[in-house]
Amino acid sequence: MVSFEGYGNYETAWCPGCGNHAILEALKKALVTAELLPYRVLIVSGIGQAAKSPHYLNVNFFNGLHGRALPAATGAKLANPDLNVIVESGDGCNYGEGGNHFLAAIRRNIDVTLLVHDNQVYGLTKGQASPTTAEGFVTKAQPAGVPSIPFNPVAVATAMQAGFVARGFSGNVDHLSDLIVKAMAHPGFALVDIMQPCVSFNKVNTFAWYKQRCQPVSEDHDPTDWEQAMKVAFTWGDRIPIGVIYHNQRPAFETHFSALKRGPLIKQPVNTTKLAGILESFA
Amino acid sequence: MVSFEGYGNYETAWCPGCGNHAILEALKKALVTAELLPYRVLIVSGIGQAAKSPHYLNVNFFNGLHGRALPAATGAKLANPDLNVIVESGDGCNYGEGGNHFLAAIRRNIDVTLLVHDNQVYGLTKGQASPTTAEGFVTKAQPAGVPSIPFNPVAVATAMQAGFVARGFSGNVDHLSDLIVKAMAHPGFALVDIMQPCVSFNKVNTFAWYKQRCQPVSEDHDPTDWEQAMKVAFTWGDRIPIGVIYHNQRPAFETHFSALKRGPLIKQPVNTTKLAGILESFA
Amino acid sequence: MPETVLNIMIGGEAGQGLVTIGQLLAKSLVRAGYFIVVTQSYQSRIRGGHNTYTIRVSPDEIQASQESVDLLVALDKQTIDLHQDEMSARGLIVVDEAFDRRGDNYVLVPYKQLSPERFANIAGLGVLSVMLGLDGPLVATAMDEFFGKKNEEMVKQNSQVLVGSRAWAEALDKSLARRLPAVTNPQKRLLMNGNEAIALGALSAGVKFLSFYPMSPATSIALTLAAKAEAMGLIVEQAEDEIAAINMALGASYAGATAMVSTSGGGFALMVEGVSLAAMTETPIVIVVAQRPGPATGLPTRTEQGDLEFVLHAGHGEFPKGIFAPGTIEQNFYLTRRAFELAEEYQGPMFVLTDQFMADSYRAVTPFEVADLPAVRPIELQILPKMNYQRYAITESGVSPRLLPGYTKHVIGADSDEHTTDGHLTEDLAVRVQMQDKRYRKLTGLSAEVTPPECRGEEHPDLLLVCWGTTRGAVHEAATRLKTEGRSVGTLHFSQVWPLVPEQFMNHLNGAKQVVAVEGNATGQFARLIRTTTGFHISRQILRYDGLPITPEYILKNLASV
Amino acid sequence: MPETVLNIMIGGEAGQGLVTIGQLLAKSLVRAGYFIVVTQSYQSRIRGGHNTYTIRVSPDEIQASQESVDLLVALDKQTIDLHQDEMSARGLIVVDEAFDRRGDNYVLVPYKQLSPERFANIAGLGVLSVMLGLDGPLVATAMDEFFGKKNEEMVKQNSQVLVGSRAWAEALDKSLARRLPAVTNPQKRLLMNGNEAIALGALSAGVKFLSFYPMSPATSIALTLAAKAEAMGLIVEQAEDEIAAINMALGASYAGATAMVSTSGGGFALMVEGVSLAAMTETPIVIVVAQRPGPATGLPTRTEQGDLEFVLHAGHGEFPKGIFAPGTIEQNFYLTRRAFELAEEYQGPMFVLTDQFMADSYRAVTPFEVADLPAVRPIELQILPKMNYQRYAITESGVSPRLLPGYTKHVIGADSDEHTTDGHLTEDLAVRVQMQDKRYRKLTGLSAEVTPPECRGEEHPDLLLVCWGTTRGAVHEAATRLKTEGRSVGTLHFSQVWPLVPEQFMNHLNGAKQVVAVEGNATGQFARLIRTTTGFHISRQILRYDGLPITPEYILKNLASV
Ligand SMILES: Cc1ncc(C[n+]2csc(CCOP(=O)(O)OP(=O)(O)O)c2C)c(N)n1
Ligand SMILES: Cc1ncc(C[n+]2csc(CCOP(=O)(O)OP(=O)(O)O)c2C)c(N)n1
Ligand code: SF4
Ligand code: SF4
Ligand SMILES: [Mg+2]
Ligand SMILES: [Mg+2]
Repeated sequence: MVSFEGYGNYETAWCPGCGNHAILEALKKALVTAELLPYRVLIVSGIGQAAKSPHYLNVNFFNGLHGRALPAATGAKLANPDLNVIVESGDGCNYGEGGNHFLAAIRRNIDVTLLVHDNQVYGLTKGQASPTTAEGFVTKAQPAGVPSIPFNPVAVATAMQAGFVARGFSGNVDHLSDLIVKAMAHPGFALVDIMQPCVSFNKVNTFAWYKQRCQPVSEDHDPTDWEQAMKVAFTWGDRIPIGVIYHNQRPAFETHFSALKRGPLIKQPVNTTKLAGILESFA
Repeated sequence: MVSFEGYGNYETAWCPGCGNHAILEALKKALVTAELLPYRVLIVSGIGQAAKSPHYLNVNFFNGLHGRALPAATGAKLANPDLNVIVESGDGCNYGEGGNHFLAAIRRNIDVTLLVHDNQVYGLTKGQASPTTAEGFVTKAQPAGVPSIPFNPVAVATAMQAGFVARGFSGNVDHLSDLIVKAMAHPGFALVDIMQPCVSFNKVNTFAWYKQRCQPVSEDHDPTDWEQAMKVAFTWGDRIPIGVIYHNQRPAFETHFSALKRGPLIKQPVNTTKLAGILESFA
Repeated sequence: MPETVLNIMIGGEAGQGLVTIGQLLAKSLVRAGYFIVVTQSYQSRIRGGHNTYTIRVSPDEIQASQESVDLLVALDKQTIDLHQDEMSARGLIVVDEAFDRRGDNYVLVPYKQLSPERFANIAGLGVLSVMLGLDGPLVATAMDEFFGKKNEEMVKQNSQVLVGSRAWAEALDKSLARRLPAVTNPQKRLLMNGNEAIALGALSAGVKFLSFYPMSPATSIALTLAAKAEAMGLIVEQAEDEIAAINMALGASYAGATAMVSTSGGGFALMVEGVSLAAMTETPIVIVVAQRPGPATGLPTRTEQGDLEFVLHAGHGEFPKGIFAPGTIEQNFYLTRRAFELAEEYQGPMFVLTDQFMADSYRAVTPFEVADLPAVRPIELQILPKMNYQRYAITESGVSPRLLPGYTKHVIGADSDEHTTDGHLTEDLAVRVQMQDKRYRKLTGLSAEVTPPECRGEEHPDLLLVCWGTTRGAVHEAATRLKTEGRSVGTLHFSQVWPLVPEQFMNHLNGAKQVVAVEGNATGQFARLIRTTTGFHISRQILRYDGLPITPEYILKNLASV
Repeated sequence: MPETVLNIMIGGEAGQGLVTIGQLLAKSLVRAGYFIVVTQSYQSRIRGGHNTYTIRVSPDEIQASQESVDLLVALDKQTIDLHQDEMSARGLIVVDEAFDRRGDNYVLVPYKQLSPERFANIAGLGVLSVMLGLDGPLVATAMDEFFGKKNEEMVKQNSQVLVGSRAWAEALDKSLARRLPAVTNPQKRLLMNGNEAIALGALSAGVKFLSFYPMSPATSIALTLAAKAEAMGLIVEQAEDEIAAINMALGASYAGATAMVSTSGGGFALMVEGVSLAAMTETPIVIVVAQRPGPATGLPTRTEQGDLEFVLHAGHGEFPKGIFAPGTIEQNFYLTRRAFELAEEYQGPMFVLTDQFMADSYRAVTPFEVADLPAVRPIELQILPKMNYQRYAITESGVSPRLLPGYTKHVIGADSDEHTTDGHLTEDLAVRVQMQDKRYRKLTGLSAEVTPPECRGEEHPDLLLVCWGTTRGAVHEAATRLKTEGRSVGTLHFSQVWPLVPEQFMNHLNGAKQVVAVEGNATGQFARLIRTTTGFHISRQILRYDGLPITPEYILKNLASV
């Protein structure tokens, strides 16, 4: 039986008021809604505040290296496609250090749900700019303001025709939880970029700032219509659309491997007859 | 005096018939047209067949690591903005190993011209798939066909509002040369993705294949119109548009640094008075 | 030295402002002429948890931290529970009266009465400053400077709290005072931690380019430089990852900017390929690695000396490098300068190896005379090189004439492949051998310029303590204490750990009855390096790898068992 | 052994088909019962340049390559110019008559007459096969198998050329024959190079996941496995970069797939952080590093043993690992298996260190009896673990009970931070020490299971040659030749280079009058490692770092000078 409590109740190391708390709650709700048993769920994370999340859930977890959650998750999913694999990490982790893996995961369309706690800042290392930090944002590392333009992950993922692209907001737990359920149900790569206030280091993109801007995509938005989705994906300003922005039906990466037709890799013994045949071919 | 001969005439290690020869010629022509003296040009490259290019030109060159040409070029340009910095490397180098730097260079808008010899394959390592290789393409490393969808660099760069985005074709030297001249003239990041046949390892995207598809963008295409540019950028199929696809006027990255207002960094002595003042602030 | 040394620990949750108390107190103490050694202990989180800021203070020079606590300022109850066992005989615990803890050694502060909650740390500072006998104006000035940049209202409120809490503390029983002997003629000293000293050393050497990716405990080097970038005309760039950071720095260095990167073990792991590139292209670069306990993410905010062998052997292929391991704030400054000098002279990677303890350890240092310190020899741009200029000319020293691209008619090639003297890639295997030999000949020069280890104490002691890097202070103090007990002791501290020149220290090793290595790691890496280089086997080792710095007490306690 | 050994070099430009001649000849020779050692030398380009494929052949077992050439098949003039000085006394040079070179030792082949240009290599093969006394059908079969997959027309044309060229060669003067003594009862052997043997060893161990990024000379491991992926039910994935490769493999291993990565020095540099992660999360992984000369891109297609220390110390923080360095094709197979066994048993990173020479060196090997070789102990999925399951339980062996996620009700945590026994991150510094100690205890087990070095020759020789990895064959043969000359010689070859267990070899080192290390690098890395571990200093070293493999001749020539 899957219950909210079954996912545990842990003390966190996050600041009071941090958006991470709500994201954790939304994820728990989503897991319960999806009726996933804890031991069938694997959460892979990197390093950062967001990346601590799996420590606060009673699930399998692989809390790996900063920026490298996606490849680890890809390997785990390929080894055992029966696992429900979620990647949870920060904007710095996924779009900064891990930018190349973000591109590759989209191209692969591996059936992994990527939850990015996007606070537009490096939280754990105390407030340097992340790839999603706004131009001109001042930090101790960027005293003259960030000189680069921000990365719009939703736009890039949609442009690259990622399997499933959504944006959520930590201030809207039910909506977010619903997005996560949908993302997990999607058979392929699913991105949920989650707007999250960092009360300690981001004094610009605050809860109120997001609250005012984050508005659900219009009811008649058709996420299977790529051109329309592109418009929504590129909307960023006074209005920041949240919801499912785009999805398609590309086959998931794992479906391409004949080895997986027979189930998880561990369950497949070495066929010594075939191996002997292979060796014979060297004679 | 700048002349074609002044850029040297070297024996190359490329296969006869390879598109690289024509790209080299186009680049030489462009350098001559732009009237750049060899010692004012720096070509930074990675590792691969394309990345050997600067060895065949009488210019300054930094032939660094596979995938890491862009950061090295960024550093060099910041150290000495007077240098005309070109990055020349392959599709694997720039979009595979170097994918994260590609994203960062676009965001920075560093005034570097990126010439990607895009043969849709790893040439030097003998024919494995690159990020731009078509889905289903069979290689020794991908005997069941490439399972990922290809990366469209021109589309991603345009979507991310890169400073200058163009696509060229090695089979159209004059057109390509003209694109390179424009890219070099652009004060900010400029991408020229160059379609290039690899006669040894890409038997699908051959010279004829490209020749048939690569057609100049329509005369009335306005590269300053982003929405229009997006349409062109995403065109890939029976027709592959070549030409300048998009550009904008964002200030170049180096303009953000006050240190550079006084010229190349090497020319600026240490101001010991100021340093003494800084030390004093620790008292 | 019980009477003249005091160890003050401020403990509480992250976010309670304990670092502010610590910093202001440290500033005041240094201005009053005391020596201090700060040890910061914190967790990998922004709020909550348990952190401490410990200031060891004395009118005499000290260079080590101390485990027993003389004054514990507990901002939360947890701090009491965690540290009461560490109290010295005459130790006092300063707490909020609301905590409902009491005892002979407790000082109960009515925080509620003295300050609004958000200024509680200032009240703590006020009480402490009185107990230590610090002048009011001294503390007030430090505070005003600190908050001065922020809003005025706050400055005013702070000052009221300070005055009020000091007044309250003046009325305390005299037995609760912990006045240090006053320093009659206070020298002007700077309050500086290890990372700041590295940054300033780099500035004095003329650093023009730093690229980095944030990583504890190295980040503050970059932040210090970023804050001075505009004034000093340098570029500090946060890269998309550590790989970009080192390749950017190498590109900048190639094009003429004196360049450095700073990182910690995990980030350095990503720079390893770049180190090899620096060696092959013979591009000067200074790489600062601030160690923390591994493997992997490990204990991201703690200290360790666990990456010596990793750094020494980092990079594929074979090539010379140099590694400094400063043991004092001054060494952080001067050896960083030295690293720049050698990087430029030998055109390759030079390392500064530090760790979290030193990175965060504030101390009092005599001001550096920067006017007398020349920037690292810049390349003469105007020099007209020979017509037949060869960037990688084969030379006896292994060092080839370096020109910068763009300033002469010569084009300058740098290649990661094996190359000919003009930098072009080659498959000529005879050239390969010449080039490899040429690059290795730099090791001879580097060895001739090695900063020798510092030897103290008797020439033929019964006991020789061997250490490197940041453990210097603890080892020296342990030795001093042993000498006081009449033991025959010597110390040997290496502030440059590679190359090693046996002639500089073999007589010391051979001359001692017993040699003990003291290191902040689990396997005795430096002792192993000594054995590799000299054959001398230091089998007795005092090692620490729980994330905390080595202290004199730790050494003395463990000496018994080795 | 001049009469029974022949060294055949085929040289020409890349793209001229010399590898095809080499491969077909090698196949035919092995089927005829000969032993061979192939040395491939090529440049970092696809067409042009100068490449050689050299087959040393003998009816007796041989394991080394040879520098002097007995039969040079020059497909271009350059090959003659570059190698004529290497010809042995009775050496023959087989060339196109059109080259206009002649001499007593030339065999002039009328290629134009024997074949259309694109089949010239087959004509060469035909001539060669006759000179060597190989049966026509043997060669024809090898050729048909090779081209069989391609088009029929080509097969037909090839066979005409073969028949024609053989007929032409039969008519040659008998003095131009270089027939080897026939093998009367040819044993069935496999023709296999080092990388193929690694791939097959991995398959026999039950490898289920390989992620890689192409890099010479490692790529063929991945390509061999990719070709068998469908049949053997494994996943081979080309990653976006080497960082992804190792993290993917670790994710796969965590989730139950026996996993490996393969790369070369520069790519491995990018995996270093992942190695540390494997150690911290205690995730089994086999890492194959195929060495080539560095630093940086270096000589990408040549050989070197320059990355031993780099690999040994790779990864921040301290943790145990094991490193194999196979010296024969059989060792490549069996030690790769062993690496998988130990990786699973000790739950961490295990290395196989090879190099370009071995990677590309085809040899004749007795077939492995794979039916008798169990796959690496898989984790029992059905076992019901204790209620209170702790993934990282502190144990005496340091090895904790490993379960896989998804198969029991237990959730399995793996953390790159220091963690408690259930895998959750901790800031408890006492736990840190327990965990670090636990992880290090695995070294005891690993040490007990070390594959001992192979000692040959006298127990107390005048001369002991110490070597590791791929130089084994050359050292053994050099020793054999010295013995023939009446010298007292022994050899000590390490196929596992870490951990080192001094008890296994100290008596050999101490028992020899003179010890000489033979290594393919510039600084004697293994000799240094011996010193670090044992104190024994091997000051006499024969080193090679020009990109070519060490040969018996090289050793003998250099022995004179050490
Ligand atoms: C290789 C490496 N580089 C740097 C770090 C240091 N580091 C830890 S967390 C972090 C940034 C985290 O930012 P983000 O991913 O946005 O997460 P947040 O803390 O904001 O949730 C960095 C740079 C690291 N652990 N590893
Ligand atoms: C870190 C690293 N990984 C792998 C390699 C091996 N490598 C050299 S070139 C190359 C691929 C080149 O492909 P591309 O960039 O498309 O260039 P092309 O040869 O096709 O012009 C690879 C993988 C390397 N040199 N360094
Ligand atoms: S620092 Fe920011 S992201 Fe981290 S826990 Fe605090 S509020 Fe949240
Ligand atoms: S392999 Fe391909 S890319 Fe490389 S030189 Fe040959 S044709 Fe050009
Ligand atoms: Mg963040
Ligand atoms: Mg390519």
